[in-house]
Amino acid sequence: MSDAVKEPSMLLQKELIARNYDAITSARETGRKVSSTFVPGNLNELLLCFGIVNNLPEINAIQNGMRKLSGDYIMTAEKSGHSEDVCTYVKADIGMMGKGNIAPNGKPFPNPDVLLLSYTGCYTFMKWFELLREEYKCPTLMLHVPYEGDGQSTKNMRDYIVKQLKEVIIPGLEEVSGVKFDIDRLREALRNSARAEDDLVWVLEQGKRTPSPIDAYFGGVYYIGPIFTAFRGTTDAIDYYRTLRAEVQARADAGLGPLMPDGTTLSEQKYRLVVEGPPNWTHFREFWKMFSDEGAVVVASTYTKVGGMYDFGFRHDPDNPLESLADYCLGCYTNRNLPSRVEILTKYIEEYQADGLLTNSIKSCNSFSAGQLMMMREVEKRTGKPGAFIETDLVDPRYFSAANVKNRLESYFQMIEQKRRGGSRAA
Amino acid sequence: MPATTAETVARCQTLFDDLDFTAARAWKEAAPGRKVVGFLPVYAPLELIHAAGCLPLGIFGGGDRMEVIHGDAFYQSYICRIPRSTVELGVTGRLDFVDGMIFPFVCDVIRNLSGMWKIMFPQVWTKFFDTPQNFDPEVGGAYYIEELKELREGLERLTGRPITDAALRASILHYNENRRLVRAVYDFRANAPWKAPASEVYLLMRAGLMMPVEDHNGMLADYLDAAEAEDRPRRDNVRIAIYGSFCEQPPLNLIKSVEMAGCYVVEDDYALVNRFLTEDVPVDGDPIEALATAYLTKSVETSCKYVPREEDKGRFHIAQIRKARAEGVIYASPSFCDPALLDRPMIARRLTEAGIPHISFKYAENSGQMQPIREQAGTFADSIKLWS
Amino acid sequence: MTAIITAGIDIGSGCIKTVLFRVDGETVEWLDKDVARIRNRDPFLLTDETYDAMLARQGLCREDVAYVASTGDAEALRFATGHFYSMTTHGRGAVYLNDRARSVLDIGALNGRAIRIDDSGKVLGYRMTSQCASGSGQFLENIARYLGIAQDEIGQLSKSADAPEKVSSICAVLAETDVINMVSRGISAANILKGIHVSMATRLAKLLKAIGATEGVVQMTGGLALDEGLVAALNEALAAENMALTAQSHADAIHAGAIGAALWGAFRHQKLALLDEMAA
Amino acid sequence: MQCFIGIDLGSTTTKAVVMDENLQVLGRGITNSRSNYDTAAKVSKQEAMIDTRLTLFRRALADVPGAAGHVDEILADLERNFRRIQFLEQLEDLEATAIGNIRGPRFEGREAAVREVLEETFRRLRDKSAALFAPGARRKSDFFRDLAGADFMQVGEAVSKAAGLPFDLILNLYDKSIIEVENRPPAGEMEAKFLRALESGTMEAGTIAAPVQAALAIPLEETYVVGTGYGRVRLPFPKEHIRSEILCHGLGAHMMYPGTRTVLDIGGQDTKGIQVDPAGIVENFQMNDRCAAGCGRYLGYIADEMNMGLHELGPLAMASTKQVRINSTCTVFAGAELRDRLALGEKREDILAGLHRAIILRAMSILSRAGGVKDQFTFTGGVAKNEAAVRELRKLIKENYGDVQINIDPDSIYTGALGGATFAARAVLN
Ligand SMILES: Nc1ncnc2c1ncn2[C@@H]1O[C@H](COP(=O)(O)OP(=O)(O)O)[C@@H](O)[C@H]1O
Ligand SMILES: Nc1ncnc2c1ncn2[C@@H]1O[C@H](COP(=O)(O)OP(=O)(O)O)[C@@H](O)[C@H]1O
Ligand code: SF4
Ligand code: SF4
Ligand code: SF4
Repeated sequence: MSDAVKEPSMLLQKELIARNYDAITSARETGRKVSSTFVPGNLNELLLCFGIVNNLPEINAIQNGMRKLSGDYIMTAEKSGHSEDVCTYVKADIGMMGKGNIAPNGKPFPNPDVLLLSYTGCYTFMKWFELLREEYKCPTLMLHVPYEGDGQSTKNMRDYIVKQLKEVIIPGLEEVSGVKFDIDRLREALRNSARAEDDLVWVLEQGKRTPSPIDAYFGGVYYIGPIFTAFRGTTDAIDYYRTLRAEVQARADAGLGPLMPDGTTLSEQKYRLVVEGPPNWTHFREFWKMFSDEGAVVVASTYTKVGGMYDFGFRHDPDNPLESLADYCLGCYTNRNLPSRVEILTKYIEEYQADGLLTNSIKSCNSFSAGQLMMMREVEKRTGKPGAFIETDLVDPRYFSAANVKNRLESYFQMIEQKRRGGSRAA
Repeated sequence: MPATTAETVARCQTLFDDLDFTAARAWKEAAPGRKVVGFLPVYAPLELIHAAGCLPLGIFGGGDRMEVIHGDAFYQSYICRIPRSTVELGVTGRLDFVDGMIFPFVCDVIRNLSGMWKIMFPQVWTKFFDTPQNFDPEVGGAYYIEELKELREGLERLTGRPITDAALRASILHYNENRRLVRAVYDFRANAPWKAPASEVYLLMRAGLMMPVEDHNGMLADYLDAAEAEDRPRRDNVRIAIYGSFCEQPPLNLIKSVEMAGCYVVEDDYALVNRFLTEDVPVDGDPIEALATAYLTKSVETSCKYVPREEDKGRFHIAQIRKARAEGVIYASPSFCDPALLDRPMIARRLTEAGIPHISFKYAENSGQMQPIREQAGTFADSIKLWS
Repeated sequence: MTAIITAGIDIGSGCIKTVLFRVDGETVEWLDKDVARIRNRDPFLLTDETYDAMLARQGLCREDVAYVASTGDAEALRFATGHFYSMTTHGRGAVYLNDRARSVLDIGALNGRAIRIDDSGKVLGYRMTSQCASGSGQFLENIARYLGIAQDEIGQLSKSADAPEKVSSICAVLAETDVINMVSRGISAANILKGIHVSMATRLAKLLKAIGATEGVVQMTGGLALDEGLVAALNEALAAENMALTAQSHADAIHAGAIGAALWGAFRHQKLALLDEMAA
Repeated sequence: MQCFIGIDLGSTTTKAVVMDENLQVLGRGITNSRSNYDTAAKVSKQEAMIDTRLTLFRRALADVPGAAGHVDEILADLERNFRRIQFLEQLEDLEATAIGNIRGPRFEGREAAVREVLEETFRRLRDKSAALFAPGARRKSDFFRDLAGADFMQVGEAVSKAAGLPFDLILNLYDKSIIEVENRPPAGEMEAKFLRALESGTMEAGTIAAPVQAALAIPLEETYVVGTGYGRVRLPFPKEHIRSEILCHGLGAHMMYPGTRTVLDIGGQDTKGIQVDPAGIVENFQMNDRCAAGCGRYLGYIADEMNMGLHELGPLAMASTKQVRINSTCTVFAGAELRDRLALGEKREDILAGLHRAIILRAMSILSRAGGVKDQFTFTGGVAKNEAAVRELRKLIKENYGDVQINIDPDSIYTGALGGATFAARAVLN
């Protein structure tokens, strides 16, 4: 996204990411240990306690998707026997390995010292690390986070997670890093997390304004960057969110919409949408433009909740460190059952005064996608607002059919428009 | 006079073909207050359902005989078939007599289906049943015991009757017997596959998921006796194991096609629930704990279970293959099945290391074209025959 | 050991291929061959017709043939002595046509298969194209007809392309629309055909990689082996992928399956005779 | 007079509808969407204009005492003659083009023989054309490609066989030339053709010549054109003249049947389920995804495979007594599936019946996805012309949604264009 216009928060984020990649790729020289772990339910604060650098394969896949490398990686993985049908994040990751494992900064990734299998909200995580484990032969620590099948967490689930943290994860990380666990360090990190989380929630909630000063989907994926990845629990994240908040505040005060990559602000907002599902990364800009060209702004999205849901009140809690980590893992968006997801979406449509629900259904991701059609119908029924359904993929460029997506989006927008005008002048 | 194999198989076929579950409905009608509890693949503790006095009913999709109309409205084209045909069964009222549904942990598709069921059929007791992926008795075991207790309480609320430990022990005994007989059928087939064709054994197993375990035990014993006594022509087929089919089941025609193309199936993971626990569950001591321990220590390796140690991956499969003296493996998995397809490269690597020939292909429960299947299975059989 | 006559019959979805061999120990003599396009006829009746015509040409009758081996969609062929599956026979046929072949690409009207073999034609591994593919011979044939190009012109035209236009759809129906779009944008037939060849070649290279073919000669078999444009595109794709493979065709490539069947038939016949002798 | 035109550039066919300021349909035109979309749009519009003239003739003849009671006959006559003139013109063009294409190494040394075969073939085709356009004759298709093509296959094969030439050679010339001919919009003023048609009519030209000429003289003004359909982005129109095909189908169905609440449209490569409100405004819709399984083209492939016309599939399927179960509606493998079944000894009509059911089952899924079927239900798109598909649909709608009024208009294929024309009229009149 080199040619895009940037605000201070974006530059800050860019720098953070670059710094983390440098820390990862220089780990062998600096003697730091490297872990791989997933975004949902990631235990970044805990890793900080052991001085372990956090490398997130999903983020690498996204980076490779945006830089148009993923298509090639996916083909490489498929050539080595992976099925066309399975999650393309996994294949992009495995394909990247096959092609030298080069990080976005151009240097090779070191092999991880530990695979921290934070198994939250997605079945594929388990297989993904089983596959990596074959390759790296490094210790693999499984943290099994039960699914909230009945719509809430239970004491049994929480105890199970805490017990795993105590008996499996913490001893495992101690062994890998050679650092003794210090709960006060963890408390400190959690305190930092909570502060950044407050600002993040404030930013996301500005989508309730008209015009909305943020785009909670295309812009949102940037807003959640630091908190979902290697920076939660750091003061860097606190700084980032403070800066971001100031920018959003300034736009809100000026009655402006979100900043677009081309430097304009989307202030003429004809349609307000809630979006369910992850975005497509290989055609991210083109996809975004299909919305902004029509004056559509996303006021709330669920993708910005995959790495943790904060807008319903949860914060990391220094006073109950392990328990709060457990609650965090349990509460990630895809770990919630479908009735809960329907409720969340309904609430968003109402509270953010949206014109409707748009589902971007991702071929790769059963965790998100299986059941989305029913969710859409249910939300339509409850809110009376129309839904629309498009299908793309995360990082497989073969599954982005621009004409198809555009056709559906246009029809959807024209439909909302026509509805607004009512029957008399339906043109 | 005991039934001939043909008679038994015909009975099973009738049960298998019946998408209205007439037999299960009749069972429920036969006495007041009876409840039927459906369960999906792969594993659910049927002993608990049985001990609650309910009929555990296997809901394994609609196969290739069902016309799916509404099911497709719930699923995108890149999701496997079993949830859509299951939804079709639901919305067409074919499951209207089912009082409870258990959705065991297999993958995110069935996981999410549990939530859909709650929304679509609010009157049905619906339980997502999560099994632990940590196999330490102190950690995963403790969690699992609580989960089993929750399941037990749920069933008790459903029936309004407590499940006593004595009842549970009795049920475990029935299922131990069932497991023993199922193993006997598998052993018999591994010895004389021409006497127990894969399609027959499959029907026998599927039928067992639709009738009381006591009846199934009788049926299995009859079949074993009859099959032993019958003489059937033996063909120059190779012996193969089929893996990858633990959830969505292939159409019966596929199983027949594989055999037609020159393969005897001597081991498989179809309808795995009745072989999920590999040994008897002890009945002395606390029965819930016994079930939990059996799951943690004496259950099969399959794609929905984490394998904690890298070196153990695929070990179970290799042992089974050796035991059944299979000459090769067909890894046949449903299209779009992440568990099977993500596991496939790992299992394949282990098979290669062990020098066991293997091939793989995908199917859907309603696949119609068997030509590519015959061709692949046939070439595989040719190659083993000509060159092994 | 006396000389025997064996026949190989390959019933495909597009054509029926029939061959006749005389085998005497190590000496193999190819007597006759035939390709019949099915075009809406009953394949089994057509097989009877062409087979009998061939025997008549050779002055033989059905009883003179020691082993009739079928392959392809011919499990139900009544007069066959035995059936071998396509990959078994294409592997053997490829080695017969080219003893340097170590892998085979069989591309027929509907399916494509990649087969890895050893020097005796033994199958070491294979892959088939998945069901849903725009890379079938049938598709190419439809497009060519739409563009007004005869089958044997495709290859030359494709080779003359200067700016191949990629076909992106995986679905043949949608790909057809893509092609219509191209024509309307004024893309030349040569560039369109080459574009289709390129996308087929990419997929085929992927298949070859999947079976672990890394070096040596890839023998093309089946009807599309006769399409030199595809062969050229494949070689370009292999080079682009840095695969040390060379794809080669053969004028009789379409017969590979039938040849393989006839030869395995002879092998099997001798083995059975041996068993009979031992039994006697 | 003012004309409001909607053009629906579909994946297989392009349709145009002309409407007057009272929102009355004046004319409809259809053509193949082959290769050149501009041409397709132009041809369909021209066809619709021809149809418009016929409507104007009808209006003019209403006042002619001598024509009373014969208007239909006169118009049918006029149209048939007109079509035949057009057909012969195109046939002539095709012949000249094909002869011009006899060059290159393929024909070396055989040019004269090939030319003779072509000339003989075309001579016989011209002779047959009289029967093709005889009163009451049932034509296989409305498109020149199909009409000329079907006969060409038959006649050409026989002629080349007699001449000892491979038919492939001749077929290839046809393939090469038809596409060129199709991309040339019919030349010549249609007025002149109408006048010639008038002369060769059976009616005494004198009584009707004057009113027809008067109607011909009415100037037709292209007041506003709206484009829609799959290829709409390729139309040479400004953005505000383009509407999504979903909206057009919704509105078109509403114009035909104001009580419509649910629309099913099965086109060449997509199937849509649309819900509309009482004003024809779209409330919800679903389309098939990337896969074109079970759409109109599927029937096209089957027809090709069976060597039949699209019009003939439905009637054959209706003759079935025992439907075969078909699970895959993959368009590409339709032929393979068909052969598979034939090989198993199933009857053609039974397989066809199964195939039709499979298509409709898929459509039912899409309808279910779009929120089910409400009263009234309107079925549109090309496949609505297929009686076997319609029969299955009726059955399944009844089973799944009870007694719902089902509307099928004989001109249902024009629904999208009708919606477009309505949008065009509204843009100017409102
Ligand atoms: N000379 C040729 N050039 C290009 N393609 C050809 C040629 N001859 C035959 N084909 C193609 O080969 C296909 C038939 O190949 P074949 O291997 O016989 O297939 P199958 O076994 O499926 O019938 C047809 O689709 C046809 O288009
Ligand atoms: N007379 C007919 N009888 C049966 N089917 C027809 C007939 N005319 C057209 N069709 C079907 O309709 C399809 C085209 O429908 P249409 O609505 O024009 O699609 P599109 O708008 O995508 O071009 C064809 O593929 C064909 O299957
Ligand atoms: S399935 Fe979904 S949640 Fe899981 S790794 Fe893939 S994209 Fe992520
Ligand atoms: S078939 Fe596979 S993907 Fe589908 S529900 Fe079963 S385990 Fe999940
Ligand atoms: S219609 Fe196209 S996308 Fe669908 S299965 Fe067939 S080839 Fe694939």
